Amino acid sequence: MLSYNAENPARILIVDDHPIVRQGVAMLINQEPDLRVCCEASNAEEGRAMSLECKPHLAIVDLSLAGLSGLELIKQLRADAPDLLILMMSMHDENVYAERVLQAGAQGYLMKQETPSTMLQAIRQVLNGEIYLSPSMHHTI
Amino acid sequence: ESAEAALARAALAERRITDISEETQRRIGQELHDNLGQLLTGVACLSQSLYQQLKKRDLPEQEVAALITRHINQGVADTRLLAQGLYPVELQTAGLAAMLERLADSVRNVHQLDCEFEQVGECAIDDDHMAINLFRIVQEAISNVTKHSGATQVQIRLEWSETLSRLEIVDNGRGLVNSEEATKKGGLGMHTMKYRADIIGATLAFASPPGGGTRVVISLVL
Amino acid sequence: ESAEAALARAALAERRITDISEETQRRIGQELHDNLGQLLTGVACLSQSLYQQLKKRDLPEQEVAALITRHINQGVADTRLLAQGLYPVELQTAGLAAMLERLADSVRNVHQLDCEFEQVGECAIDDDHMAINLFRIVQEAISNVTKHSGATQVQIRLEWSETLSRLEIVDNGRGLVNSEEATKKGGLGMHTMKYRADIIGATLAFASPPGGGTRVVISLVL
Ligand SMILES: Nc1ncnc2c1ncn2[C@@H]1O[C@H](COP(=O)(O)OP(=O)(O)OP(=O)(O)O)[C@@H](O)[C@H]1O
Ligand SMILES: Nc1ncnc2c1ncn2[C@@H]1O[C@H](COP(=O)(O)OP(=O)(O)OP(=O)(O)O)[C@@H](O)[C@H]1O
Ligand SMILES: [K+]
Ligand SMILES: [Mg+2]
Ligand SMILES: [Mg+2]
Ligand SMILES: [Mg+2]
Repeated sequence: MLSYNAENPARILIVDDHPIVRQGVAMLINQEPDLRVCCEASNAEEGRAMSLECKPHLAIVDLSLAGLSGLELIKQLRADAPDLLILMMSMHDENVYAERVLQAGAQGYLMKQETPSTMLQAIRQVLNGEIYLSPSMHHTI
Repeated sequence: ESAEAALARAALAERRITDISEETQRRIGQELHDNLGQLLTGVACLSQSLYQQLKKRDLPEQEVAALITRHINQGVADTRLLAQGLYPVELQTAGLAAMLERLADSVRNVHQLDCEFEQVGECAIDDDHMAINLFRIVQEAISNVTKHSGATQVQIRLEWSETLSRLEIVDNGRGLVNSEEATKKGGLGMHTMKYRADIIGATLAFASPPGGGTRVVISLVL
Repeated sequence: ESAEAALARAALAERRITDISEETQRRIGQELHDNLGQLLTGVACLSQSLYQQLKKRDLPEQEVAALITRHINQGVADTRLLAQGLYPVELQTAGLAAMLERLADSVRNVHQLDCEFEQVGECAIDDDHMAINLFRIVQEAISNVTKHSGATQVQIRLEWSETLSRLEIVDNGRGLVNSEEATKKGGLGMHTMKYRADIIGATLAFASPPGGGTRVVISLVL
C-alpha cells in the first residue's frame, strides 16, 4: 500500500533533456500532496549524480537523452541503488522498447503520448510496488 | 551521349531524388518527434495541472483549462502518429524484423485485417539505407493491400539465409488484373517500390496466381 | 536500347521522381498545416483567453496560463515553419510574387541578411506546377546563399513581359569558385535546381562575375 502522504511525500527524480517536459511533469507531480520532485537532471551523468545525492524513491527517466542513453542510465541507477524504483517515459514505441527497459531493471514504461492523468496513475502504480505497462502492452508481455 | 551514359544518368537521378524524399521525411519526422512532440508533452502536463489547481479552488475557469488539456492531448497523439508514419525512428535501433512485426500489429489494429509477420532465419541487416528501403517497400505493398485488394488476410514473410534474403507480402484479395496495366494507372506506389528495389540492388516481382490474391516478392542476393 | 530512348527514360525518371518528392512534401506540409497547425492555433487562442480571464480577476493561476500560452505560440510557429518549408500552401492562392515577397521577409528575419524582392511587370502564372518549381529553385538558391556565400545582401528579381520571364537571385558573397566544380561536390541542390528547370522548360545559369558575388538566372520563354 502507498505509505506516502503530505508530511512524507514520495521523492521523485526527473531525468529528461527537454526543459519544457521537465517543467510540465514537475508541476503536475508537485501539486499532488503525496508526491514531490526532489531533483531534476538533463542528462545521464547528471541524473546519476542527483540520484546518489538526493536518494529519491522513484526516478522518471527519458529514453532518448543526449550522450549516454536512458537505457544505460537505468542499469547504472539500478546498480547504485537496488531499492530505487524506475519509470521510463519516452516518445518511443512501447512495442519496441518496453521489454528491454524492464529487463534493464525498470518497473514501468510509459509513452509520452499518454495523458497526464495516466502519467500520475503510472507513477502511483510503480510507487505501490507494481509494474506499469499500458493495457495492450500488459497483454503482450 | 551514349545509351550507357544516359542510363547511368537515369539511375543516378532516381537514387538521388529518392534520397531527397527520404531525407525530407526523416528530417521532419525527427523534428516532430524530438521537438514538437516534447514541447506538447510538457504543455499537456502544465495544462493538466492548471486545470487541477482551478478545480481544487472550484473556479469557473476550470472548464476552459479542461478543454485545452483535451486538445493538447490530441495534439500529442497526432504528432506521434505523423512522426511515426514519416520516419520509423526505431528502425535503426530495433532493426527491420521488429519493425515489420510492429507494422503487422498496427495493420491488425487499424484495418481489422488478419496480418501476420513471420521470420525464417536471423535477419542481420546493419545498413540503414537498405533497411529503410526494404521497410518502405513493404509499407507500400501493405498500403496497396488495404486500399485495393479487399483481402481478409495478408502475410509478411522475411526469409533469411547467408546468401539470400527474400521478403514476401502475400494477400488473399482480388489479385492484380495485370501487372503491366497496374503500373500504368497513374499510381506512384509501384514505381516507387521499383526505384527503391533498384537502389538497393534487389529484384521486385508481382504475381497474381489463378487461385487469387497477390504476391509481392523482393529478393536480394547478399 | 538506343541512346535516344535511354535519354527519354532518364528524363521521365527525373520528372516522375521529382513529382514523388514534391508529392511527399505536399502531403506532409498539408497535414501539418491543416491538422496540427489548426489544432494548435485553436489551443493558442483558448489559452490566451484563459490567461486574460485569470488576469482580470487577478488570480495567481494566471502565471501558468501565461507559460502555456507562450509554449503553444512557440509550437504554432514551429509547426508553421516546418509546414511552410515543406510546401508553400499559399502559393496557389497568393501567387508566386507574394510568396517570393514572403520568402524575402523570412530570410531577413531568420538570417539577418539584407534580402530584397523586386518585381518588374505583372506576374501571371496560373500553372501550379510551374509556380511550385520556380519557387523551389529560388528557395534552394537562397538556401545556398545563406549556407555558402557569406553575403550581406541578396536580391530576388522577377522580371515579366509578354514573351519572357526572368528570375534572378543575386548575392554579394564570395562567388562560385567554378560552376562545374560546384556541381561535382556532392551537393544535391544544384542538381535539383537543374531538374526543376528542365521540367518546366526553363534554362538555368550560374555566374560569378570578377567583381564578386553569384548570380543565378532562370529564364523562361512563354
Ligand atoms: N495487393 C493488390 N491487390 C489488388 N490490386 C492491387 C494491389 N496492389 C496494387 N494493385 C493495383 O495496382 C494499382 C497501382 O498501384 P500503385 O501503388 O502504383 O498505385 P495506387 O495505390 O493506386 O496509388 P498510390 O500508391 O500512388 O497512392 C492500384 O491502383 C491497384 O489497382
Ligand atoms: N551563392 C553561392 N555562393 C557561394 N558558393 C555557392 C553558392 N551556391 C552554391 N555554392 C557552392 O556550390 C556547392 C554546391 O551547391 P549545392 O546546392 O549543389 O550543394 P550544397 O548546398 O552543398 O548541399 P545541399 O544543397 O544538398 O544541401 C556548394 O557546396 C557551394 O560550395
Ligand atoms: K507536492
Ligand atoms: Mg529526450
Ligand atoms: Mg499504392
Ligand atoms: Mg544547396
